[in-house]
Amino acid sequence: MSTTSARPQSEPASPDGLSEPRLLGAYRTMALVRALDERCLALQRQGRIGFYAPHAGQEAALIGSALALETDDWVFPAYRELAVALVRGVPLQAIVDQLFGNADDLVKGRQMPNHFSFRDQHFVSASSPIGTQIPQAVGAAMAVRYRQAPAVTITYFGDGATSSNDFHAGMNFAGVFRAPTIFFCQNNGWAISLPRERQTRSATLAAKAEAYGFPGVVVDGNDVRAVHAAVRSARGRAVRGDGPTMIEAQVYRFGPHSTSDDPTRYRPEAQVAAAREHDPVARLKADLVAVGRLDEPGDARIWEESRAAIAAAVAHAEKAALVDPLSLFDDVFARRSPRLEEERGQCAATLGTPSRSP
Amino acid sequence: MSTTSARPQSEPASPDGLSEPRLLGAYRTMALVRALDERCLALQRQGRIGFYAPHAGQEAALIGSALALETDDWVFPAYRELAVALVRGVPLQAIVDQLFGNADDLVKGRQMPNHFSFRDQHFVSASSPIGTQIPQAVGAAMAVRYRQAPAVTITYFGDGATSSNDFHAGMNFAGVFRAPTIFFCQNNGWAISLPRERQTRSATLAAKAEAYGFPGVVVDGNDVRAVHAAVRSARGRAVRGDGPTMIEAQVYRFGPHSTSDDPTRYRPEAQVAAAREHDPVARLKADLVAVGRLDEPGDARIWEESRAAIAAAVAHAEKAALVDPLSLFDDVFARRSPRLEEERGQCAATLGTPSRSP
Amino acid sequence: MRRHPRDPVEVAVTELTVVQAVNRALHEAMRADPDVVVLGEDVGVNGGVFRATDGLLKEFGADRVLDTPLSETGIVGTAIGMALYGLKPVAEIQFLDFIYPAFDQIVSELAKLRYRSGGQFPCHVVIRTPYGGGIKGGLYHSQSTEAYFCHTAGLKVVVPSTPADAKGLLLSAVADEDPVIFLEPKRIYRAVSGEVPDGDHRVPFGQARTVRDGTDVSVFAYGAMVPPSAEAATTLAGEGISAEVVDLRSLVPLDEAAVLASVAKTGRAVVVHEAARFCGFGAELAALLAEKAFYSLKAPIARVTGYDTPFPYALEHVYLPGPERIAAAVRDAVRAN
Amino acid sequence: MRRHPRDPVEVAVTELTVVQAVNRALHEAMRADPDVVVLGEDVGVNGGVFRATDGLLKEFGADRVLDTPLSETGIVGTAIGMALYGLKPVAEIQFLDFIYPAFDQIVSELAKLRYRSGGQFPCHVVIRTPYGGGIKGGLYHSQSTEAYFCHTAGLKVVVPSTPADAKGLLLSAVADEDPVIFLEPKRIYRAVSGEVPDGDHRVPFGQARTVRDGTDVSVFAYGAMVPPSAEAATTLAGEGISAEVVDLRSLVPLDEAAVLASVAKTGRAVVVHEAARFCGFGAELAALLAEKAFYSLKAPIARVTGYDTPFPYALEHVYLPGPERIAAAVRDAVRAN
Ligand SMILES: Cc1ncc(C[n+]2csc(CCOP(=O)(O)OP(=O)(O)O)c2C)c(N)n1
Ligand SMILES: Cc1ncc(C[n+]2csc(CCOP(=O)(O)OP(=O)(O)O)c2C)c(N)n1
Ligand SMILES: [Mg+2]
Ligand SMILES: [Mg+2]
Repeated sequence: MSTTSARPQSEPASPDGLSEPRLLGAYRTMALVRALDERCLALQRQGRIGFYAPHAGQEAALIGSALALETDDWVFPAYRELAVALVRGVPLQAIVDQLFGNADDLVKGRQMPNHFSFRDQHFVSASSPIGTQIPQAVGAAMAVRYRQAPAVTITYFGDGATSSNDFHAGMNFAGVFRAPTIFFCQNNGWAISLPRERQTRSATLAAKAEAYGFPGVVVDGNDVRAVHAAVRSARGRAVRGDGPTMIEAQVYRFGPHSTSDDPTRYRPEAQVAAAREHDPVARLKADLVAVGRLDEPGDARIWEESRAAIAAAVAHAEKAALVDPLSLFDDVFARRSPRLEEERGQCAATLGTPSRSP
Repeated sequence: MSTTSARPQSEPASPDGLSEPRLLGAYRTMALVRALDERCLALQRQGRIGFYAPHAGQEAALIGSALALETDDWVFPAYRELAVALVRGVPLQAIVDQLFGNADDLVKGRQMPNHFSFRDQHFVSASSPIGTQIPQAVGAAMAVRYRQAPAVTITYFGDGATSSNDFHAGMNFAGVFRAPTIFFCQNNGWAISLPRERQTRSATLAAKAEAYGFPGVVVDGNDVRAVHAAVRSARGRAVRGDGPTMIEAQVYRFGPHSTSDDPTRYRPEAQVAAAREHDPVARLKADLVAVGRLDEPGDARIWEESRAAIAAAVAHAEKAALVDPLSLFDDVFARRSPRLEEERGQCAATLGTPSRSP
Repeated sequence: MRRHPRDPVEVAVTELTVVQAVNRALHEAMRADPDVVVLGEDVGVNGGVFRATDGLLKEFGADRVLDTPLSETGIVGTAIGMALYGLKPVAEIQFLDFIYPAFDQIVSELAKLRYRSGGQFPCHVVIRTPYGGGIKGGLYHSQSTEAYFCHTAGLKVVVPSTPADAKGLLLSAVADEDPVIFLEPKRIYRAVSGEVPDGDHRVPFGQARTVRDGTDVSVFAYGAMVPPSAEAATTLAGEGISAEVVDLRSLVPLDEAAVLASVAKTGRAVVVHEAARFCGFGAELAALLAEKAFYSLKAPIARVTGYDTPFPYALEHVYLPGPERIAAAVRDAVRAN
Repeated sequence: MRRHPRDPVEVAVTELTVVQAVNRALHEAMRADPDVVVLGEDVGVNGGVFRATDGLLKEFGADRVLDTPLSETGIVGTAIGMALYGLKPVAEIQFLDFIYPAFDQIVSELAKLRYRSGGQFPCHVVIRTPYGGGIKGGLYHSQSTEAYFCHTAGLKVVVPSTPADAKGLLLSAVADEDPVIFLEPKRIYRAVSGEVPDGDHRVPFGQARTVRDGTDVSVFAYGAMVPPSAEAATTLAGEGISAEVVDLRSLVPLDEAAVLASVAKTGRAVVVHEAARFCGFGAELAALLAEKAFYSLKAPIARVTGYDTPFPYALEHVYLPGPERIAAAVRDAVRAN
């Protein structure tokens, strides 16, 4: 695996404010994931990866929140949080390998692109069913407290997910058990074609936290500092034993829901154009330029480096071996059952491959 | 079936206030269902019925709400709402037959006691899984509106049910589609052994309605007039097209969760004693006595008549035939499939009964 | 429009794909009966993620074509309420893989309402949902869990494999009095097209379709497994093996008579499905034959199925039964003695 | 305390009912490992509606014995999170009939986490739940839907039928590395009692138990169907029919070797379960035999099961297989030729 990591090792993981040097680091990561997003959409169009769920527009929310976490915290993501994984130290190569589902993919080519799983960085396996990660994050937080670890769990989900059974159960259990969990909702105003106003009549999504007896806050998801501060404060509450917080980060995703989606069927182009005016990457760049931390040549270098790193990772991923067909039968259980052993043999025969039991 | 009905035919179904004569009618029904409750607990102890879920303490909430409904409204009950069925004109005999699961039971002995179903009175089939009736009531309300009927649906559930998936889904859909539904929550402070404070940290249960964008109100569930007024007003809102309302009726159930339950394991006896001070039946009696609508001899007569009606219904139910064994195979589908026809034949052979296809 | 070859009377036909046939059936059902309403995620403005409901919102309006919040519990729960009140809701679940939040409403409520109410509250909801693999959808856009529903008394379960059956079975589903789980093989949504009779073309439930006659062995399949089974049969014909291919079409009620008649003739059976083998639908078919066709059977009953693993992504082609695996099982069955 | 007759070394035993054995196992598992926690509705103060968790709260405190809100989604969802973090949660679902709100968490998450994460996130949760009929619980306190779980790759499914197995299988379940659905036959919670080895008595998964040896026919059963199957065998012995009764104990993994060995000997098989017949577990057993024991089989495979209707209330005794129905099927199997 390559060693491209978004967070320079020298920086402290998450002080209480985002200093200017850390902001520059955040910007680098934002550029990297924006460039990656663009590249992945192209890769999918070219048929080189099978699917992709873009996040462009959500970088400040993703990276601001991730920077507020500590190493021992656990992340329960949805399918749009590769930027969070990067901030937590997952190598770019590991992310790209997952998108290709090759033999180096840590999930062994078992899931569609974007369904990451990074044990070492406490980035829990993502699944497609909406909302399922939410009560899981709460359970893990209850375990954190049982173990008396000074840590929290955070779960990422969208506006659509607030309608799920799992949101209700997770929020309620968190309230009742005062679990050290942060509910981080990225409200991009849409769940595929359903606008937020028709997802729920709640005034804000954050207001839903009231129904579970803990605070909900709304934050400008285009403002990396505001997001960081909100998560940092929620994290403080949680580790102090004051229980969960819900954060609604108001964002706008410029791209389609996924590469299977055609948003022109339901979303006014003008809305996208208006949102681009508040592009969180451009905004942070302007701030950094204003305080003299960044100039145009420096910026150009960042983008160039990002693209080069991505190109290298993609090239490497495409050269990697294919997944071993007989790995199909691994990890169903800790050990293969006799039935699976038999099916594996049948499969090997079908493939004309000898069935070598490792 | 006997003709004991709780609501005299001459009275209008639901004027906007509960006049004194109607209050006396409400009191009669309260006495009837209180007496029935006591009788059923005894019948269960004697092994004459298999199970019973008592409601004593909740009469004002049950009857006050039911009196606020119109004939065309639809009721989606839980398992503690026989009083509502009575108010809607279901004969006492039909209720008692269900408790016995005899051949006259409208649900053909297929469900445990308390799981009623009365099509003619728009009292929808009750089931055991908590909360499932809630989105169903919302769907029916959407259908009511689609048909432009001047009616509403009401759904009954407990404090525990607010934690269910179905509560969340039903409330949210009702908010989004502005369904003419009344969410009538009887908060008795307990879900079997779990106290309300540990069911959810929400300040009140009614406050949860906010999260779905419509009003929630708390009402004293021991005050039949207050309950009636709250439901009446929610009904008005709903038929005017202003959408759903959640009502939290604060009640206290004196008895166990069911005849399978031993509340002394978890519930302080003092709490029950204190609650009995606010007995809604005694309270209404006192009110009626105070205004001269009722005196002790009149009251004694009401109880006597209630007990006599119940005794007659029980005697009749016990004399009824047993359910036909081969009815097991009916109503799985509109018509028996070949497979069911075959199994029915096998069953008949097992029983030594000829398989007569009706 | 042409005359449908199988139809004795003159019926106009149109060439459609499977998903177009579904769309056509929905249009016709809604035109014919104002009680038919459609609800689900993205079924309105977006026309469904597979475009199965395209055009419905425009023609029938937002009162009858409801874009719902993201809650399968809510979709099925409200559909049940509508049905109880007298409407005929057709609910879409975006992928079968996402039906589980509605599982309680389906197995505890929908399936049991008629029974538990003593027949007072029939509850006729059609749940349409794309199912099965073959689109590189990985674990959660590929599964075939029809066995869960088939095991649940009170549900009918049907699966078309041709455009004509997609329309005909869906129109029957909407007209039925019982709850119907209507599984649409998404892999052949667009891959298979064919002539579909215009108008009120209904295919009754409980009638299997013989795709190809044969005498040596019976191959039972449904949904997207029918084309590879037919392909295998063609290959085998070249080897002198006469395989009968039967498309079950309706799993509940099952056309036992057709199944038994075929095996009475051939004496050998191969069951094909995408779902995992253990306790899959094929087990029921094998059990049926082991009970009722025991004396006709000349060889062990073979199952060609998905493996007992979750559905994979990169290895989808390894997981899914294809013509080669089917043909191999048929050869074994024919050789067995 | 006495010496357990089956055990070669001296092991103290205690006479317990099935539910007491469950309770004992939970106590011992929690004493042995601080990572074991118990959660569910009414499991704490109330000690469980069947008293299976009685005494746990007192001994282990509210940090390890959690009374949860009324949400099976929440119970299983949080249990999964605890397990991912490293605890060993034992979740109680009050009745199997109420597990469906958690179905998505079970089949989409619990069963698939190890697989979909490439082995990075094993997820060891034990879900205990009383199941089955015989207590006059009607539609919703009686069902046996083990087939749903058996069909779901990634779940282990076990069912004790004796107090010793209840303890032994439950201790194995807690020690296992995979998710386990632990089905407790509530009908025999108190009706059956027997000697249970003290201490860390474990019954391995995947090993059937021969309840009674026989040569003419194999009867396969599990859970509360074992006692009536044994009773039928006793009756049949009096008629000169030697029925072997096999208690499967673990449905996934299944002890295929024991099943096949028994039928290799007897040539005839009767499968017994309470669940509905269509696509029930018996179908898998029949399919297995029709594939792998075909040449030993001398008679059609019979299934004695619940009928394909919802579970009834007044007619429970008609629905549930009893010794008479089992004996009748065995007689038919033996007579068949
Ligand atoms: C249970 C379930 N139902 C439906 C889907 C199909 N689906 C995938 S993403 C999506 C919308 C999600 O919206 P939101 O939660 O706002 O997240 P976003 O994609 O906007 O980030 C839907 C309906 C699913 N994955 N899971
Ligand atoms: C889905 C589901 N889970 C668990 C149960 C078991 N159960 C039956 S009643 C009950 C408590 C219900 O409490 P509440 O909603 O407050 O109603 P109450 O009985 O107090 O009227 C529980 C847990 C059930 N019936 N359904
Ligand atoms: Mg969104
Ligand atoms: Mg309550």
